Amino acid sequence: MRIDREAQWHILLGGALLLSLLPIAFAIANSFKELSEAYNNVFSLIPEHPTIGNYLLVFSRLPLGQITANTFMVALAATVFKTVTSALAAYAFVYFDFRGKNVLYFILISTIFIPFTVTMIPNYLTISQLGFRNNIIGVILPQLSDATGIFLIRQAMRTIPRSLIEAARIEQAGHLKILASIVLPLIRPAVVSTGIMFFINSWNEYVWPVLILKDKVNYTLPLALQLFISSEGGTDFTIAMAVSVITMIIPLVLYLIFQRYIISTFTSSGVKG
Amino acid sequence: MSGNALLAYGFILPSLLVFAVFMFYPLLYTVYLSFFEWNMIKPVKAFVGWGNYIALLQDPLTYVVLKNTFAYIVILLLLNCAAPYILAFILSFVIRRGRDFYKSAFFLPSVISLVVGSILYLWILNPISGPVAIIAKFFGITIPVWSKTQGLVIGVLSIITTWKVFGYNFIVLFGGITGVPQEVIEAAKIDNVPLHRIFLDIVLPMSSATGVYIFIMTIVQGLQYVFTPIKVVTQGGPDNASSNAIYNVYQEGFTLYHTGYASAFAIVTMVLFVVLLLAEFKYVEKGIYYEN
Amino acid sequence: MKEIVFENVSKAYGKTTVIEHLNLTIRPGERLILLGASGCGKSTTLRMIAGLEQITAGNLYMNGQRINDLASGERNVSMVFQNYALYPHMTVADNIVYGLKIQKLPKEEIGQRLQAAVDMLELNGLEGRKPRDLSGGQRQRVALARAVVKRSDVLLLDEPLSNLDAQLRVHARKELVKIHQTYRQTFVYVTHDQVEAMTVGNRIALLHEGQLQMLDTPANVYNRPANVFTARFIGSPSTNILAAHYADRALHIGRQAVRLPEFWSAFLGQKGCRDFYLGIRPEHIRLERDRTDNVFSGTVKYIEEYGNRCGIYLDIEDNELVAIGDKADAWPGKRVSFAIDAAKLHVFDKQTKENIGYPEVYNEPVYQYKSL
Amino acid sequence: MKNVFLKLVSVGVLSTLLLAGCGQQSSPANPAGGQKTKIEYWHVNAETLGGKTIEELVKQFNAQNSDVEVVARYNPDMYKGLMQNLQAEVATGKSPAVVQIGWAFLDYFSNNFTYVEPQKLVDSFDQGDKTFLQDKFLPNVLGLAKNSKGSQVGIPYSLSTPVLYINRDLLRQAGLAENGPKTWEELVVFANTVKEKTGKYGLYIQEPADYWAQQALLESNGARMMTNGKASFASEEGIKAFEAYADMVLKTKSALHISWGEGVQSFVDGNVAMLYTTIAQRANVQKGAKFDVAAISSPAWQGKQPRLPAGGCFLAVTAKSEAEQKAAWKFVKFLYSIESMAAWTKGTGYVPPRKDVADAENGLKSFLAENKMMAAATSQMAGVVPWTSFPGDAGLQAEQMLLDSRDRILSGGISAREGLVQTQTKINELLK
Repeated sequence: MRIDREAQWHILLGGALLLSLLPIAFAIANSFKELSEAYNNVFSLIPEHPTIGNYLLVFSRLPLGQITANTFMVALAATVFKTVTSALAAYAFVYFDFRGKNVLYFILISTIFIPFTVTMIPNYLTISQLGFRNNIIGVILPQLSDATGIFLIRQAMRTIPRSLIEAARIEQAGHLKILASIVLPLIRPAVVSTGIMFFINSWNEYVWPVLILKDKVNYTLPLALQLFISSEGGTDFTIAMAVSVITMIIPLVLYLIFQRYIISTFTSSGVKG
Repeated sequence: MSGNALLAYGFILPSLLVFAVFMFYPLLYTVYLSFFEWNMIKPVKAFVGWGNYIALLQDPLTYVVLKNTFAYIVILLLLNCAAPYILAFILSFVIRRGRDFYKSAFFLPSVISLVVGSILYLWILNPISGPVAIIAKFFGITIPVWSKTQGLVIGVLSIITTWKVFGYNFIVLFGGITGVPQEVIEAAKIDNVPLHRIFLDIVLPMSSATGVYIFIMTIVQGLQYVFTPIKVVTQGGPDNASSNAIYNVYQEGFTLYHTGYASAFAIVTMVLFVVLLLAEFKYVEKGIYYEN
Repeated sequence: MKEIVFENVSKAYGKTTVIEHLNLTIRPGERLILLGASGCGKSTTLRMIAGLEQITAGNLYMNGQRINDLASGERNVSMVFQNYALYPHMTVADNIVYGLKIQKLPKEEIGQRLQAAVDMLELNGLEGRKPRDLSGGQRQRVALARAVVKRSDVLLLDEPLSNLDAQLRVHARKELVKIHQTYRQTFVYVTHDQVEAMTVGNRIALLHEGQLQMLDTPANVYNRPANVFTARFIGSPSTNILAAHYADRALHIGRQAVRLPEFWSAFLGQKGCRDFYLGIRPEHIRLERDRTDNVFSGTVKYIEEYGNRCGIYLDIEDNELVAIGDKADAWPGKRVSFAIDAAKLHVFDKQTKENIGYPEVYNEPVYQYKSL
Repeated sequence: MKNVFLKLVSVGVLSTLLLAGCGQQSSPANPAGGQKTKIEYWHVNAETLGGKTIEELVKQFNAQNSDVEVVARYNPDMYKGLMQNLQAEVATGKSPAVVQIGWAFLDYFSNNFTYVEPQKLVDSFDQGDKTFLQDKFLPNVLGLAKNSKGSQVGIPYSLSTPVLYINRDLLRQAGLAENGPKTWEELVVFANTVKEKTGKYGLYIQEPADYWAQQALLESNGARMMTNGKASFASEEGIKAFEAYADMVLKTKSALHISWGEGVQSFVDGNVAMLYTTIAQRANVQKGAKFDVAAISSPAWQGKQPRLPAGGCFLAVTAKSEAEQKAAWKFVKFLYSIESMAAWTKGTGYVPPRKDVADAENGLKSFLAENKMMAAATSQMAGVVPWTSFPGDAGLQAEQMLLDSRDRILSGGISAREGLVQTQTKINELLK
């Protein structure tokens, strides 16, 4: 019976979905609990004695506006810069023929395979020498050397028939014009989804900012979290959850608003080898 | 050099500049450091030649870490490549209702920070008093102390990573799979081809370009993603059972301050990854079905 | 061979109804054409037989067994898709025998069937190629081969020729009939092309907006259209439909009137019919050079060249009428007289738009031209 | 062609502007004139561990001093994290002025970083108060911050000792004395009884990425982590103590082998009867527990004296220029005032290292009277010994080996005896 079969799938999918969404509900619920309730009834999704005390405390202890602004700027700058440079480079790799093209592409793409720990120490020294430590520029800069954008956008560009570009060349259009007015609109889903991925990754970046940022006013949101986590003094779980919720709320809300667009963008961007 | 070539380099230049400063230079510097014994602050770096590499090869810990790395790769491939692949297939061709809802919902956790996820899961999976343990207890099951159990700890840390990575991989794979025309699947259904054969014989090969991308990304980025839960949850323990190649470099470099040794280890890790890259070029660029 | 019966079948997507109370019996071993304009529900009907669409209401039977919930694979049907749906990563041979391999047929059997299909569809030498290296006609034949090797009871064809150029299509039509004569499967064939329908079909089921308009042989569909829609749909140029009025033994169109032959007047009088739609095929209108009495007259608007004949578009009492005729007789602006073949008249009820029938005398085939 | 280059350049300029725009607002505000010495104070105090107190103390100090401005910088991941940052900072040629150094890093720090001994600071900048150190600190406490070469690296600041938190409700339920065990032997019986009677766990001993609590366990049985610069913990006493611990985990399953956070969580939500961990967790335990909770002093083994490694940190001055050193000393001395010390204890739960804070009216007198749990820690100060920090550059690796062996023993991979002996041998090889 087909209907039953479909129902079975829905049960399975629903279960999987629950597993992936419950932690979020769990975080939100516990952020409104008092610590003792969280310890003793971690389970309930509706706090017995709801309190916004955790949030008030976080707001009083952190310049949250500043921190959110920092996070935004880091993510936005990284996203814009990476998307623009990736599109430019990808265009050159697809539509130009020049000596060393394949070697250069190979080298750039190979960097995807370099673990961040390889470049961590020297980059730390570089950023310090440039005077960008404890500065969000120091957080942004090393992120920019990311070849995934070049890869993804190049793959998308390869699906555009060459004849389109040739037609534009006959019209005497310059390459930047072709890139901006023909190529990018055609591969918009791939570019936008790459940008969204950049934004999300940058927003949540943790390891590197921990090394670079020192002052609360320069923090990004994921760093704010570890202000409330201490092995020795214990982690105030409910406060940590409040900060977690604050950290995820903006990407979450943005996602919920634009989910239709984001999902269709991602699915139609299709990484075509 | 022709004008066109110059122009091409002009297009690549912005990327190249950043890469030169924050990728190639540090890479070379790390190679350089790998031949020294140094702790980042000693005024003199002691040249040891291949010493770090030899020490690395002789250290039994290296093999533990590599074995763990391999275990992570296998588990991550199952959870973050195979599983989302199958899910994307089910959503594309098996079920008829609720597709859009599932797509949105499964993607949702991937916008959230992995640090947040790690802390959440540390509580949720607390084997004594977390919700999972409470439910298990209700059914008379005792959850093993995973954070201190060899083998299990890798699985659980991978699951935490999966929570974050799954959505992105899933949606990209979904995009790849939707490139397979509905009629092709219907043709197979009419021929009474079982679902698993449709997946293996038709969908997998026809979406392999996307599949290989996710496959490679799962290995390369998955191992780096796992770093966060390792650092937040276990610090590589128990007895290095959850450490992987990436974490071990961090541990050696930033906890024990064996900068030279850590550099050597990082280089070895990178070489392993590059071997994977060569495989990628061999398979992605050839023998893969392209739509065009 | 299997009989397929639709019993009050409806199909809806959400609130949109695509098929409404369809009752249709497909006889074993016949070539049934599902004909209609795009969006009429013909593909949906076909896909319901294939099990690719769920049935919203009603019953679908195959050989007496209700198959509403039977999975596609268990219906023993094969299908040729409009875009062929070949497996792009498999060779021609693999494409053809993939289903057989899944059925775990013996190797020799598979080899034999493959060879037979390859021979019949003239695919020799192409077995090792991938679909993207084939021409459109070759792909179409691979798709056919894939469908026939299965030796299923029912072969479903969803506009299988629409992606071919005109010449190939003529060839392919013959090939399809040949295949049918070889295997004698029940063919259910979806097309929007009436020529295909007429040439390939034993019977035609004409669909419009989810409703079956007519189910009959190609000749009857052409000669005895059940309703205005059918009359209009079949034939090119389309059947002229004119609002007409019967009074005083004469047929009135606007202010013009022409006397009706006796058997028509008797028939209409018997039916009590005064206002109706008149259906006249363009080929059944004859321009009159000399005769001016008891004929209609109109003005030539423009002329469409067909090569051997031409279509002459006339304006008669603000109705447009097209006649097939000789160019020499007309030019735009000319006032012409024309006669209508009384034996080829179709009369439709004004409300229901159903054919009201024909006088007794026409129940025998009428070959003689009888003008009004 | 030129057109294209122009556009390219403008793209570059635009992105640079964008980046620069981001940077502007984060540049620090300059002080309004004057010769202010700006110094950095690096600490590890998260919000749950006195982060707020640090902020208040610094604010107070800055308000009182017009010539010095202190900037407090939090370092995540405790002393290890601070050490990482310090390492990286020094690698670029800079240095904060005052840093908190965890006891385990005493030797590593003194071997690798430049610091100014406190007495030297007193001599240079505080002629009027030459005997400050001798007057205000107990010699055994001051000695905690002496490295293996005998140099006074800094002044003890945060002092913590392990105490035993008990869930009295659970103990009563198991028919045990509600005031908890006095010796480790008793504690073993308690733990096993709880397990038998209630099915819940008896004990959790903290297992962070250090060996602190285990050192207390071993040394309170007469073992010594290190003798004459060599590891010596695998003595019979040490082995006996660890065996008893491992037996609880592996044989009677009355003790938990789990990570620190999970262990504390399990105690606070009532699944474990006794929790052996630092006094610094007091606030967290008190805030979270819904049962009758108490803290008692660390037990010793029968007939032995407790030996409790000091946890927490000392303050070291790493300022480079004389002006900075002077400012640093001024700040350090402020931190050691009775009022500051009292605020520090209240905010963190650490035990004050200075002599006369506990009894002073402007100190902790009323606070201690109200917070009975603190008494468990303040009353055991006589048993405080240095937290063993293995000498030399390999010291940190030696500590890591201890952690690995702890995991191996407690997961049943190796016997306590074998594990300790092996690890001792390996560490001594490493230390050669």
